[in-house]
Amino acid sequence: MALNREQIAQRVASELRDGYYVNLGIGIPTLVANYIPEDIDVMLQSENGLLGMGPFPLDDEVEPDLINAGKQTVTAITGAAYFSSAESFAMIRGAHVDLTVLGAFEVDQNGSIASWMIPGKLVKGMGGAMDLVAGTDNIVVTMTHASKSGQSKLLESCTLPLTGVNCIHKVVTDLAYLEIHDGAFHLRERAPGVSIDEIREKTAGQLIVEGEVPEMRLG
Amino acid sequence: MALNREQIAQRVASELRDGYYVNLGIGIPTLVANYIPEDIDVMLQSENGLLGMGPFPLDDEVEPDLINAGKQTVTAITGAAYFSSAESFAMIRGAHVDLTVLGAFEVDQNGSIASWMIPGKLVKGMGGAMDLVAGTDNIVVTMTHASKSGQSKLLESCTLPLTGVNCIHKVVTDLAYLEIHDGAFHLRERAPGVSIDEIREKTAGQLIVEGEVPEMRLG
Amino acid sequence: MSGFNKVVASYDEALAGLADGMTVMVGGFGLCGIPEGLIQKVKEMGTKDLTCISNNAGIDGFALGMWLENRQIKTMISSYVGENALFEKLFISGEMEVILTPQGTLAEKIRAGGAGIPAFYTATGYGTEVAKGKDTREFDGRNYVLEPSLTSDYSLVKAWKGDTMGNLVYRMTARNFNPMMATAGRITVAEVEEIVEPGELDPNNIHTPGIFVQRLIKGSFEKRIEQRTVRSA
Amino acid sequence: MSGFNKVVASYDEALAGLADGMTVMVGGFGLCGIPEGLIQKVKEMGTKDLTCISNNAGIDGFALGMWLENRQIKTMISSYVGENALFEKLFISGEMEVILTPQGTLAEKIRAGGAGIPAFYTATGYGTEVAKGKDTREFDGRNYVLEPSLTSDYSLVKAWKGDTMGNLVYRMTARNFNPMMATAGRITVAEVEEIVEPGELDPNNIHTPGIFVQRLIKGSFEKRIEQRTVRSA
Repeated sequence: MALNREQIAQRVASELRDGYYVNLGIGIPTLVANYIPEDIDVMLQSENGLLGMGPFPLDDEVEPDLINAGKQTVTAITGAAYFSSAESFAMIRGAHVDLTVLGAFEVDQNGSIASWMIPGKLVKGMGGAMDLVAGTDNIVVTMTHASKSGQSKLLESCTLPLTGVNCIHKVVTDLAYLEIHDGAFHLRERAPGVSIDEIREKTAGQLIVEGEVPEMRLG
Repeated sequence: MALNREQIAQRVASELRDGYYVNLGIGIPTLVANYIPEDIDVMLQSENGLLGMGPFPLDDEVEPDLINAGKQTVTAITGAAYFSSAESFAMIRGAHVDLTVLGAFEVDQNGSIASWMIPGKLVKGMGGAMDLVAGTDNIVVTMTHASKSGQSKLLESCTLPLTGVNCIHKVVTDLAYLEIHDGAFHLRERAPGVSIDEIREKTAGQLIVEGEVPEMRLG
Repeated sequence: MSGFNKVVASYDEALAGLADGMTVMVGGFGLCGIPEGLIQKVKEMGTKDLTCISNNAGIDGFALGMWLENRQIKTMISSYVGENALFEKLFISGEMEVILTPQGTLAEKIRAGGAGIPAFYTATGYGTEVAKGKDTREFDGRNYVLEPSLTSDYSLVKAWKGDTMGNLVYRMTARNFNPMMATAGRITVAEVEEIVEPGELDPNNIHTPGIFVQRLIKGSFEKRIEQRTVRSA
Repeated sequence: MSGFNKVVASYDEALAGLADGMTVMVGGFGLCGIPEGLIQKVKEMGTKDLTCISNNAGIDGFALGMWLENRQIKTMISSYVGENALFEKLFISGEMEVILTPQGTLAEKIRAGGAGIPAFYTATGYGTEVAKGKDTREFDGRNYVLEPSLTSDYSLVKAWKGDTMGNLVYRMTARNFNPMMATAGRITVAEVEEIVEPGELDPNNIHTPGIFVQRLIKGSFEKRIEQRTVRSA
């Protein structure tokens, strides 16, 4: 069965390692914070100027001066630091963040990603996404494998305006975990109960299936 | 009579204005701090990371963590701020300093300056001087008009490696105050008792003398 | 210190000289750390044809949303404008020019402007629409885009505390774009929650030294929250 | 926090992996704010053929002067080296390569290295020997030099206090080049006067966030003064 949002986040969480500095994008990526394995510690970076983001505040802890990149009220953990946007993106652009997780509209077999604009329809801006994909090699993209109408989001070539070129190597969808290299999607894991045929059918870009493809282990 | 070091500093001090942020170089420029007119306030910037430099410390106030760009122990005034070298030169390069005073070996009639190297003889490095001359339009160079052997330091064209090109507009020597523009030195003031002929004789670059040239008023 | 007293008594004085067609930077991330009183005053002044540089464009009816309603902005330079329906309308209709800029590039362009760096290379945006018409260059096998810096006629920033000499400190994530914008303004106006005497701020922990600040005013702040998000105890 | 405890127990551990031929940045301005114990340890290790990036080169017999005596430096990148007779000798004789770099350009090259900026333009040094062989370009009628950024294999920095997670604060003018170098090291080792627990440093006033620091050691410091200058009471 296809994964739900929480399960996608759970699968991404298994990419975390003890001591990682991590930037989580808006949407499903934010949920990853709920599934950090108990035996490891990670520090969350919020690009508006916070290293060491904690959980949402209790009702009486809400602080307008303390928000995350999604403009939600948050808290800071012990050992956190605040800094300017320039310093924040020095961290990001300078490759000091160990892992970035972000959503996308489309990803293609060359690792290009489109996530910020649908011409004539949606004009919100790229925020920090272009900097994030340029800043680290270790990026996980989370998205549904196909749109509600069944159109694949894993393409031969992105059709929407790009966020970055040749920068994505890992994708977790509701159907699979795939790696991107040498101009193709490599199927590494299937969502529990999802067939290779279904994944093949919903992947428009070149898909390479080698050997036995195990089911994901969640949690 | 030719000015002594203190008198040169005194003349430079009359270029100060209330509210100026000022960077004073090593040597004679440092002495300018002793002649700040009583009715104005200036803030001294030290490029190693201090805005609001105070006088030298009393013997029991000496603090190894608090030095100026000449590596001398100093103090900080009320309202001072410490910052990194990058931030310090952001101030300087970004033209936030109102006045820079620095020494030189040579200045030429096009406003180029040589102050950091005598090939084969002296290799100390440029420190912050190249940044300082690039960072503001308002620079006063202090120097003796000629070397001890009588060689002019106000030249048609600098002979030593340059610190900056076409950047100097004001020079205070032991003999005169001159402005540089349109490819010439313009004599504006004479040191008390110094003749125009002596200045003319010791100026190798093109010297323009227009009208009556008043004597400097010191202090 | 006479020459270093940056405090002004009124918003009129704080924004004296602001004129149609100027470039104005406005600090803040969303509604966090914005100079509320200065924004309100510019709305009242009705200054027009502004080039406005701000990470976001406020929300409908509040913050920079008021300048949009008033049609005061000719060109908007931002990284994210998703919170504002009127913005999208003005953008799509072509009534307002919009230059969408990646957030980190925007922050760095402003820092560069304040630091006398006319342009720098960044990998951000290479191969995307952001790089269109810009010089690119390879360093060490990777491609980069040349980004020119940004400066402003007026930078309107918000700080937590400021001393009378213009030294500023920010609080938590309300810092964001404010420190860089403070360095990049020909005239930087800081609106603060509290004005203190020189010496009350720790010289070791000044976020913006007073050299960058021309005018200082005590504001009052609503501090509206865009996304109040809480957990249960 | 297991994964975030940066504290090491010995200088051996602090400098593990440092090898001949590497690039090492060393913080400090003159003898102010230098990582004394780390410099001493590198001298004892005898690591050779180093490219050393530091604003100054110590004094004869102390600080980086020891690396000079030991002939450990192949290339030195500095802005000012006037305090050191041996330095001049090694430079003029050609035993050591020296790349003199304007102080502000040096600071900015290091900041750029840490911030993922491969190169930037600056007016500093245009028309001088510093610009030789470098690209130049005109922006708005003024000429600028393209300066590539600098990074290091190891950055050795000195801070006042550090918490176990690597968050650092500096004191007075002992800050100088340390914060930028901390960002530009593949491995950044911080030598501090005092190690404190997380939470003891004000999160609003961290000068170097722990993300930039890989190892932290408590040092002891002589804090020699180069130019003791006093006034009379």
